[in-house]
Amino acid sequence: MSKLGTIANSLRILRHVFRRIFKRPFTYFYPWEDRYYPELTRGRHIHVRENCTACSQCVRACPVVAIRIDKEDKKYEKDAALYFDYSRCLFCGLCVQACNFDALFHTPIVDLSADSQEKLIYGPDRITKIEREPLEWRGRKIR
Amino acid sequence: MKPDISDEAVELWFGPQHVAAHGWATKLTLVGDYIVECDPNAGYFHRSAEKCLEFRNFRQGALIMERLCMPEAFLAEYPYVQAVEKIAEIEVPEKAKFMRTIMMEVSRIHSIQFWWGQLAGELGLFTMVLWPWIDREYTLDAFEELTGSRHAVTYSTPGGVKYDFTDEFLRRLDLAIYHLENHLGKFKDMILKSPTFKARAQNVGLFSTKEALKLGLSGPNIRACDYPMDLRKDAHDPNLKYDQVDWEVPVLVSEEHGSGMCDAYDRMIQRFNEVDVALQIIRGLLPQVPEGPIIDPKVRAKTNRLPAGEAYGRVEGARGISTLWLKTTDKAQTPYRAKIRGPCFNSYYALKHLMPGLRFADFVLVFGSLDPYVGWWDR
Amino acid sequence: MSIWERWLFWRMSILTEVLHVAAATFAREVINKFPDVESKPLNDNGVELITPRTHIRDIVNMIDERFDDAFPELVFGVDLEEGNFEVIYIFWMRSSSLLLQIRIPLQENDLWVDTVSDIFPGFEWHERETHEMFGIDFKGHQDLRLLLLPDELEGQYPLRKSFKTDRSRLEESGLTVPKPKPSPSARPDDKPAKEADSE
Amino acid sequence: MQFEDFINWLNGIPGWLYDVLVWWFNAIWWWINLLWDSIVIIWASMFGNAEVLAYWFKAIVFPGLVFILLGIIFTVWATRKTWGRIQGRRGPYNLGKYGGLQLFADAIKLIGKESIIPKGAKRWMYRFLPSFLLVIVLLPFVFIPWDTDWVIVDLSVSLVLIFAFLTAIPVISLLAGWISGSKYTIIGGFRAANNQFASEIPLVLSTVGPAMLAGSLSVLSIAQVQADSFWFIFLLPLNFVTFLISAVMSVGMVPFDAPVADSEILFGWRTEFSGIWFVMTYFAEFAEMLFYSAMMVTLFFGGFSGPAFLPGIVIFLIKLMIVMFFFIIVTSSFYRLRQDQIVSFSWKYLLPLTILNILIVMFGMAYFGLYIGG
Repeated sequence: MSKLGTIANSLRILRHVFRRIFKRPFTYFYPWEDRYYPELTRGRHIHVRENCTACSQCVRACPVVAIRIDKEDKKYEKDAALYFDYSRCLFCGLCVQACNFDALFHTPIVDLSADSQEKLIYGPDRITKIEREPLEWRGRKIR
Repeated sequence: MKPDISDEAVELWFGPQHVAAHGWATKLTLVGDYIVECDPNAGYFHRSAEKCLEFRNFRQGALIMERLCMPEAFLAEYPYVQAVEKIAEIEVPEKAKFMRTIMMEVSRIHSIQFWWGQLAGELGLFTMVLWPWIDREYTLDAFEELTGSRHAVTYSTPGGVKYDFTDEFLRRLDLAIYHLENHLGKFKDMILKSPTFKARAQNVGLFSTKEALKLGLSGPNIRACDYPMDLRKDAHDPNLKYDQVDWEVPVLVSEEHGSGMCDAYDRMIQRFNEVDVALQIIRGLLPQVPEGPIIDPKVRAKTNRLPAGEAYGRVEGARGISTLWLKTTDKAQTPYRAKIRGPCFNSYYALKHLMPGLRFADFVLVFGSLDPYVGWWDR
Repeated sequence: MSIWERWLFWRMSILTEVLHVAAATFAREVINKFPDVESKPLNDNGVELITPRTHIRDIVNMIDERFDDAFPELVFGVDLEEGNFEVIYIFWMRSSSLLLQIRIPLQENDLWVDTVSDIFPGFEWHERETHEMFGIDFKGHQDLRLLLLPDELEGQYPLRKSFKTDRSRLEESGLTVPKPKPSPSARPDDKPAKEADSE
Repeated sequence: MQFEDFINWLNGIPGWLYDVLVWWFNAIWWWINLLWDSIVIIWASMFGNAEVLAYWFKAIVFPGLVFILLGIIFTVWATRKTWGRIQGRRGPYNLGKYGGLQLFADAIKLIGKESIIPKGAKRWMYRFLPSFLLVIVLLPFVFIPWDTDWVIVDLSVSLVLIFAFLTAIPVISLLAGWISGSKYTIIGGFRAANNQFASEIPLVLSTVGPAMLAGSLSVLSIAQVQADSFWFIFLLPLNFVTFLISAVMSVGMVPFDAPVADSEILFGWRTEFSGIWFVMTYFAEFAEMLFYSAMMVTLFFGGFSGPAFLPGIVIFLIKLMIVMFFFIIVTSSFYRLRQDQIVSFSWKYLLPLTILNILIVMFGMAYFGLYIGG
């Protein structure tokens, strides 16, 4: 490769790198700023107990058997309590598609970290409502 | 170590915990800086995908296939879907065929974007790791807009496609293609014209078409040796729409070695040709997407229990030919035997014949240029 | 059609003929050489050859000479329960777009086949994996060490149907235990689907 | 009538403001002098004379140890921030206003961490080498002429002494790699030694040009010569380029990164150091980078000579930042070369160029009377 060509290429590479410095960085400050989640995002589930008819199609559809159904614990006349084990769940969306009675939805909440496996099992009390306890870090409110 | 190798040879494990070894281990026998013998070992990521497939019904199997190679998720899950459709003779609606082909080409572009970053990381230039991965974020946003998940897309199922094209998705897809295209020139400068990459990558990892065929290398690695082996053209699949666009199989005649040999540098140029062809296909197919249903309504009934039969699903992945051989017994909910062929299974084995004679520092580059992904050989 | 065009068309057909070997012609060639091989056509230009294990090396050599672009895709085993196994080789010839599948039935007591990894090095790891997963011995293979399995699974051949996995949560997953036998004829006591479901 | 008074009053304000500022500045300055004199008096009462205090103050506090360590920490912070911006991300931002305290946090965390000695390592040499490396790298800073009177030591042969220290670094790297006991570090160590063959000769030879022009081997006098005449960069641009490339090569930054190639041999000869030893070797690399930038500033950009209204040391620091900024850009735009390519590149291209430089300077001085030095 001709020597001059190499030098010209090297200078062009240096120009690319130099011009990149003054552009806005791509990253954002995560806990305080967050990115846009489309409404189809497969995050945490919401179990609408009014429509649920305890047909356990979602339990059968789940490839990793992450949903456990408890048919005795009834709040309405025909529904059942679901226990979502988020340490096993793949967020693949097969259960939401298997449910014919619109009793199961995804929400764009994807940050589900917990310090023990038991806390990751969302029982009927947590799976049916979307509120979460407020979180504060470095003196600034995140949630 | 073979006994005839001189006694000053050093046995070095490019081991599983190594920074650049993404979970595989290779025993290199070095004499000075030269590799004398290379013995690749696999099995550190083995999750027995084939045994798991025997316990998943026909709607869940695509999930396992897709997790073998996340960067090309749309391409990796398709052999399973194709095999099930062949056995159950399910009719796929027209719109789903177009959407599948388009998303498979976008997934091919995403896989190449990911691979640029990976190879640059192995060659020490961290700038070129993050630049392609910034453009890749736009592609991932398009995936999330369409399917709801960035990597685990579970998009095509036997009988059609799960999510429909919304105009918000089309807007994000154009944004992703726009970002890729106006950075392609910059990436060509940074990679192909970089004097150090040229010094490092030329005449390294050389093999001919005959050798590649015997070793089972496929995909961009063999097309770089000017051998147009591409399943999209050779074995036309009725459920995909590659014939609606007139495009040529991207092959490359390397300027040093003539047509029939390729080295690491040519494989990099070949990836740029692949991106151009993929963009050409996407642009050709996007306006032709017809209206209509995206999934056969009675698909749940048809895929609940399948008749006995054998089928062979094949797709031209971003890394080579990935296939699935499926055998089902009469009225069983789960496959009887499923065999997965990963393209990187052979490219990792090929190191045994490609590496001897090269230097220790070239090992990372040669294997990186074959675009390895652990899921394919460890399954 | 002038004489010249007809001649050109005839010439081109021979050329493609040499290049494009139809599946049936190659199958007939193999059967002429080895009468006890039977062949079944697969879908578009594919053929399946069912041979005893003695001819495998000769057939693979024939493939190697006949097609200069034979692509070794797969070698794997299938456990058909009650002691009979199968080893299946799959080749892909791009020039004549021919998908060749060679099937070798084997019995439990003498599970061995000649290796083809010296003709097609691409098969070396496929054969190694089939050996460790099914116990099919490939005679003449360079190193039949374990490829994917950890050491403690050395002789247990996990992909066989006899290798039991954890089935504790199987009934929750709604899958019936995969036990219907692969016998080609429909089973006499064909249980209706509903009842098979509830086990 | 009131209008003129109003205008006069307005005109008086800037003068009044200036006086207030001067008054405040004098008050502060008065306090500093008071403090300084009291120290001198105490010192004189204890040790007799006051110049030793001035020397100790220079050696320890201002252009000496504390200043250099803060300079290294600033270098590491600037490098990480600039690398971040080049790669489209933000760089450290959590601690301090723009991530400033991140380096102190890292240092404290690493010092607090358990430092593991690998089984195969030679124990006492393993503990001694990193600190010895940091000492060797920090010693040449005494000769850097920050300002006309802020020089710690000025010897007539300081340029030669600097390179006496710097050639020891690859030897220590080889030793550190050898005794760390693992195969990867041995390969890293030998690559570091191999790297020295490549970078040492062009580095030393390309400083011969400015020394001949200035007519002396003392770094301070080179800087002073450039102060009254023009900077050597305009006379010897090629010399500057070879010095920059061989400096990058001897520091072992990315294009010539083989000794610490993280994707081939983990972290080269520095793999096994953890805790306090990692801090020392990490600082040694950035100290070396800071030192070579300072050398470039003194040899080619005229050290502390510049616009009059600024004190000498501020000019020096501004030029230092610019050269370091350029150093970072060069190191983050090329792929890593193999070790044999580094050696062949330097012997085939760098070495002839440096010898060409020396010839140019010789002919320049002999025929065109290009004789500036004292």
